[in-house]
Amino acid sequence: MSLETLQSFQWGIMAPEFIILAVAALLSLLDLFMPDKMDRKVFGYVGIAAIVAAIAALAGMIDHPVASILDDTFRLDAFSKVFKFILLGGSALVLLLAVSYEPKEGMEESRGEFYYLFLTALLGAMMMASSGDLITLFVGLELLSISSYILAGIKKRNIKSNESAMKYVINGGISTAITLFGMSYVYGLTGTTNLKGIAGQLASLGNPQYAYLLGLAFLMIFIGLAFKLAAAPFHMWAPDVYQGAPTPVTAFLSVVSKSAGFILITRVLLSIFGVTPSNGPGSIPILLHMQDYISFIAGATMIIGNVIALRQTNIKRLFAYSSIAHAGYILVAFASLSFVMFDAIWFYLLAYLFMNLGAFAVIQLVSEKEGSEEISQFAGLYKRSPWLAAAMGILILSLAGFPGTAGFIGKVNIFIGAFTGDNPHYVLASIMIATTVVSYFYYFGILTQIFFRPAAKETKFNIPTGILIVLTICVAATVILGILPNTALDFMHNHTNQFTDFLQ
Amino acid sequence: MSLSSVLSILVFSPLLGVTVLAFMKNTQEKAIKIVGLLATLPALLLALACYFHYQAGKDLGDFSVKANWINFVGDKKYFHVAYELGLNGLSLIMVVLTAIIATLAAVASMHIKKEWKGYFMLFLLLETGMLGVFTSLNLILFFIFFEVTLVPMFFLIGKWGYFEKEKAAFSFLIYNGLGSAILLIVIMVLFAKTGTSNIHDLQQIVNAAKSPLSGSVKMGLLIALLIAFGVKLPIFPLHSWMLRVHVQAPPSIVMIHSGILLKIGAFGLIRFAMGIFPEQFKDVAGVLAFLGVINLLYGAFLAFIQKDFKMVLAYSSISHMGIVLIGIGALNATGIQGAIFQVVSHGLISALLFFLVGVFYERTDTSLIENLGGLAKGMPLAAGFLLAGAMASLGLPGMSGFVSEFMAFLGLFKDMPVLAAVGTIGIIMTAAYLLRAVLGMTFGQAHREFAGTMDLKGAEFVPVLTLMFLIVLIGVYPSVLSSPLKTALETIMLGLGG
Amino acid sequence: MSSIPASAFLALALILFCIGLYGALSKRNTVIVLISIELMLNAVNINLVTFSKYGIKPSITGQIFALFAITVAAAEAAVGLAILIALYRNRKTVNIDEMDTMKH
Amino acid sequence: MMETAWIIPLFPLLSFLILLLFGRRLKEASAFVGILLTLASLVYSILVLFERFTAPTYKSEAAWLNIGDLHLTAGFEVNQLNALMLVIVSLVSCLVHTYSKGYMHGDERIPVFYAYLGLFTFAMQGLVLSPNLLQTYIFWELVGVGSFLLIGFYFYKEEAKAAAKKAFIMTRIGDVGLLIGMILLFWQTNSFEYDEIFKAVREGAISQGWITLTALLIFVGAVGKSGQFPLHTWLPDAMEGPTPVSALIHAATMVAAGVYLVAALFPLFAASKTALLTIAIIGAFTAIFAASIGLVQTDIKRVLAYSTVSQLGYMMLALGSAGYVAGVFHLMTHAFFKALLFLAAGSVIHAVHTQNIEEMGGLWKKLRLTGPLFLIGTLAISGVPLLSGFFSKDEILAAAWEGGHPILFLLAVIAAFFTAFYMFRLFFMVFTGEARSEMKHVHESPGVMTLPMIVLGVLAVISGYVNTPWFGTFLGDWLTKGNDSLGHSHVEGPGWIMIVATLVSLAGIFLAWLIYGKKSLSRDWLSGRGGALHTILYNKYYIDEFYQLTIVSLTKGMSYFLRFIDLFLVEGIVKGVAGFVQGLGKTGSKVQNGQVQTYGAMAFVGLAVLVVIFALTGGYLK
Repeated sequence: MSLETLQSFQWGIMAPEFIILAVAALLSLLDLFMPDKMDRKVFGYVGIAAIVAAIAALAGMIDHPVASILDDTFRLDAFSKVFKFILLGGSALVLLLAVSYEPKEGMEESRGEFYYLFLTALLGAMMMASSGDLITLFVGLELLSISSYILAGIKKRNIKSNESAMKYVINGGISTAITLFGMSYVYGLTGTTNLKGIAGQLASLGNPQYAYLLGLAFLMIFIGLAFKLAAAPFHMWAPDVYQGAPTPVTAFLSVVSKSAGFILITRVLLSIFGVTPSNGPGSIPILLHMQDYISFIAGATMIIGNVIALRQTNIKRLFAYSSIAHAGYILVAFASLSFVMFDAIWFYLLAYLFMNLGAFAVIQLVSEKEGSEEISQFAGLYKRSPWLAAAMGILILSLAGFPGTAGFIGKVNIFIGAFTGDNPHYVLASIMIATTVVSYFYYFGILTQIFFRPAAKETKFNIPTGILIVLTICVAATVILGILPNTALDFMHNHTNQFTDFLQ
Repeated sequence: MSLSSVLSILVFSPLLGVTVLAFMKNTQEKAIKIVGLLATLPALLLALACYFHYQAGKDLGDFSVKANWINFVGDKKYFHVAYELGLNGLSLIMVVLTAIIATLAAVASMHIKKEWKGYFMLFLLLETGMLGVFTSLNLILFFIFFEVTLVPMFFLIGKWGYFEKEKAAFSFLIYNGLGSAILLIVIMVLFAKTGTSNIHDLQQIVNAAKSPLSGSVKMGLLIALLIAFGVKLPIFPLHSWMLRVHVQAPPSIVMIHSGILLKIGAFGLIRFAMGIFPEQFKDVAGVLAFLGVINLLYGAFLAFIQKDFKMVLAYSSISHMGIVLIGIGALNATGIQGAIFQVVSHGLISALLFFLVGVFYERTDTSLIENLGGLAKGMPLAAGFLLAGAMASLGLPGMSGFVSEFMAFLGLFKDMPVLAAVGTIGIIMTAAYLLRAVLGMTFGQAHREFAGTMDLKGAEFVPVLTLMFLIVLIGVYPSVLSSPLKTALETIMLGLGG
Repeated sequence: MSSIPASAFLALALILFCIGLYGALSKRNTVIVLISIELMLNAVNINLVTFSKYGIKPSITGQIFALFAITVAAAEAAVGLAILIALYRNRKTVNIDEMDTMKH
Repeated sequence: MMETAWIIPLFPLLSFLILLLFGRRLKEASAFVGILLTLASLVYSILVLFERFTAPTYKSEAAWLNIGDLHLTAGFEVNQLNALMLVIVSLVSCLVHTYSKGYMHGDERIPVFYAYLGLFTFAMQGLVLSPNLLQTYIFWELVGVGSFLLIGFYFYKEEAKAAAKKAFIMTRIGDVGLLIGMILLFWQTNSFEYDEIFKAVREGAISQGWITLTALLIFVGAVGKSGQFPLHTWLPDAMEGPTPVSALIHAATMVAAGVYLVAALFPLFAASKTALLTIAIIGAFTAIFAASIGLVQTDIKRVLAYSTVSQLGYMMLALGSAGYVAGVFHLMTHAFFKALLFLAAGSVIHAVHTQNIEEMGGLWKKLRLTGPLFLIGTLAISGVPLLSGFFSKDEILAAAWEGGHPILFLLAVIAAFFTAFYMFRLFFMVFTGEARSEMKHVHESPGVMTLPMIVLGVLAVISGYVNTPWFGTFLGDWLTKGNDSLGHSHVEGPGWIMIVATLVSLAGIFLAWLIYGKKSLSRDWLSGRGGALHTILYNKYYIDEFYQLTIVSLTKGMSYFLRFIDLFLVEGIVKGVAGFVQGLGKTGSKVQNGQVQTYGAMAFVGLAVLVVIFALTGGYLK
């Protein structure tokens, strides 16, 4: 690869990644050389600035035609663009939370890492979003995972934090191995790791025998990646890790990391199996055949998430299960493989980003103030801080999917997908709606605490700026997306052109 | 103010009150109550204006408003949800009813003891939801308003209710949540299959020669709709939630609940179930009528042995909703008009009765029949109105109850005389349980401790007299309802091919 | 010219993977669990290398992929051990079955 | 006049409204409002009656309720029957209004009382004027409410409360029959109009079966209102109301509404032999049945109540045996003398403050006016010649005989004997014999009370002569003019019937005199003979107890059964579902045991399961 070729690449399309990378590297160095007594909070702000810059850069290229560099290992298409917005936006908000995160004990000397590891994780996620090759994809995935392992355990002195990190590593390792094992078969059958190349090869794959092997590969990859979504059967790590990890990290895992997981799944499964004939040329793609497996997983995820959540008393654990359930909802959108699939997934992730981060902002505030993560700590919040209570109320209603909030529109999108097409997923949709009703129990349980129960003490809250900003943005976005969803939908419709360039 | 903006103002005017209240102190009780009351007036005035506009022979179409709102898919042809409000005879009546009862309930809310600010904010939000439900011209908009009524009710019951309020709130939430969930599925299937959620378009597309929905799917959807609205109405055996609500919620809220919210079920049945799936509806009408008779008798018999007057009224609501079902199940103009009349009439009557329950409870701190008794001595006026309300409720001619009951049965007798004859037992039972309860409360020896209880006073006369007046008006001169209904009814019958 | 068929390598890889999985899910000592995970990843590497030689369309990419896999695996192991040490400082144990302060 | 007959009911309605609004201020003065307004309506109705003698039937209607293409109308009609009834109602009502001025004197709820009276009078006149079944039904219910309110006027008395409830519910049972009947009739004839219905009947547009069915159902309504067996038990209890009310509602007007209904729908009934026969049988049976109970009652008002039931039975018998004129005739005369009797009884009670005839006696000298008036009434009801009751009862007996029911005729005759006996038993026990010691200061009632009694007394004597075999049958001719479907104006029965009737009543009187007047026969001559019989009669054949045992407890049982279902079945299912979900959650969180290796294992198991399914299903799920 000569210098000319290197220069011939239009590196510009990687600008956002470069920004994040540069800042991350810079911060790590600074952290080394800066005297310990200096406050590392500034890192957080720098990081946020970097993300904002990245967003600006990305917005600059919003209408950039599909392009790919480094022999198609990095591609910039509508899909990667719109989803990167979610990743970036999410990380920015998480960093805001992180800045105002003041745990009682555990992470005295590790403030620096705390900030720039978010950035590296984000970098990994972004790479996944726009990688066109199994290798880059895998590397991006690992970059995200490993950074999050450390983040989960960042409170070195805190047993729960350590434990959650440990559990995360072990489960993560297993999942990685499984995924890779599946990928290795795909490579074996095609001799290439480039997604487009693979697709091309498989399209002409004659022998049904291979298709059989591909099916196995599909299952392994899918289950392996289910780990990132915290979808059944690879969901069980989530509650423990979410509970043990520092609240901003939990928020990060439940939003950014999850989104990355969906990006990955869509990317890999769609480009590899979306066009591969199940047996012999001309037959319907494998993906359609495997639809039922996906539906099965989705259903199981929704049921497990919502039902077990009923018994939780720890708010972070509760939200872990709720986030499992939401992964299930999004999987429904994926399973239905309809023409609105991308829209549905994207919008739901966006909505989920805001409502969940907002909720975590409140959780972080309350649990830090009370030094406990029990739901009962929310009792009488309505008396202690009406606005905070109202905000939490809106966010939770949105999570429960009530109209007027983003959550409802997201669900509607998913339903449209589920019911269009030749074989409507009545069962899956019914499970989704039924479990949603189940979820009312615990969501409104929280509201009961906030609004009906008397407060233990009357002390008011002083809300840190970071959290205040996050809350305002999240609540505002939740409501706006709920009442005028086209602010977001149109943006997507206008700039994605139905994601037609996804496979080009 | 152009006519097309009337409905939007009508529906959202209560929110103005909400915003005002948001910036008031919870301690200014008087001011809050006044603002809350005033905020219900614009809707009332506009609703009446619409009514007279229509009675003056003008077209209700003037009011309909349509604006592009959501389009879920990039291309501009399908999957739009427009913001579209409009009225027909039926919804006009419901809107007027809602506005009236909401205002009166606001008056009744003067008895609320705590947290006035939050109470009235939710109360007004609830009103907006109800008004929206009746005016929205497309299913998704309808659903949104439908759910909007859910949340405020949850809080109003759960915070301002009586002893088992939280339990009641949750069973309200879960039952209705389930109902609306099923409703949502139906709506979504229709939306996904036809690409539109506009009621009128749906009627066209679904019943077109080559409809995108197979007959069996339509039947499935219809049954789902029946269940969804059956929870709301409620149809036996989906009723246990509303008993709790009736007993636990504050009377002013029960006025709204049994006065209007239950009626959304009937409204939905007529407007959507019957409107969108007329062919299939014909097949299930018989079943509905049968269920109606069951409701009627079941409620009546159970009301006969209740100790708490609220429970009597709760079961009597079930019983009276049975009459609505009977009318709908009769599937002829007479029956359906009877059903609609019953919806309105029961709305007024139950509002009146529950207001009086509130009055009694406020004075005596009990609603148990045997703890009361002889109230006619201490508070003759209230007792008299209670008796009058009971008479209206048991279908005394000259009051609204009779007209609706009569028409419903008249309709049912046409095709299913035997079933109807069985149903008439309900008429006797109604008299039996209502007299038992009301005479038990007001007649007989007066209790010593209620000797000095104060009779109706001041503002309390407003709801009582208004409601009584309307009840008698409809009973004596039913055309006030039937003439606006005319066209709407014809449309329905046209859809049914009858 | 080699006489060993590809299937043999694949079988070996599969066996190795299963052993790794078994170890990861059964051993008490966390260190061994981490090592077992390494085993699983190496099984993948064997697969990749095999395919890059005997695959349907042999290519060098597989070996590159393997290299990446090894590197990443190393990183993962490092992090894993680091966390384990942190944990050991606080808990004075490396037994994985004692890490159950959070459950249900 | 007739064109504006609709004004008549508005007078009492006006009085009702005025008293409702301003009663509290008017106090005692409200009596005058009532009296004057009812007087006005009386005058008006008399004018209408006179006009009707010459003019033809007048009818006018307007749309009331539109349902799709159905148009239900409301209006009024003045035909012979209406006009006559109108006068009867207005007259009695007016007199009772006047009477009450004295009777209710001192009660602070006089305004309420007169308001109720106004409401009732309005409803009754409306009922009489109705040109169609629907309207009839509407006022039919309203009179029921009026009666309910007045029975329960002394609301603080448990008995009044119970009686009111009973009256309302029992009549409602009948009303439902009427409702079903008229609705069925509607779907047969597509109209509630009497004319339309009769037309359909004449042209045979309705099958015989339908006619019979609907006729009987409508008759059920009449049974309820007119206290015919088996729905008679409410009427005696209704005596809990103030006595003037009993005179107005439970003697003269409302209870006669049942008879009126049958008369008004006579062409319908006439078209079905079965219906007529049923009516005749029920009527005859009720007549004797009630009379037999009346023999032994000791409450003055109850005796009169049972006699009312029995007399109504007579009227039904008359109509049932096609004696349209006879029925209406007796309805009129009975209205007068029974009202008279009740008012007189009221005056007695007013004087002695008890209703138990055992505690009365020797009042003849004290109540100089009431005594003779009561005697007139008694003679009239006993059918003593030359008084009104004599002629009407004779008509009925003749009709029964001509109608070809010898047995029913016999029953009627026996009933006549009973009537004469218990009425004079009443008379002798109240007015003759030695005065009770504790009744020193008994005095005659004021003029405002006696005046109405005198008017009624006169009528009780003369009103018979409008329709007699000797001086011509004006009433009959007029009633049946231009309507042959109502049968002959006068049934020319064999002459001996009149003799028999006379002898029977005289025999009854004589027996009563022997026992209670001359005391030559001991008081318990009867009860001594058949002790068991006496107790049975005294307890009204235990009908109430029977109903209590069957219907009431059945209803209760049903209710409790349904409550069981409500509590356990309905709630149970709900709890079951909730429990299932909870249990699912429990097990789920059990699996979440904090062991990271379990988590991994679970994931692996999941994968394995999918792979196995995949393998088993030959590659692809389909």
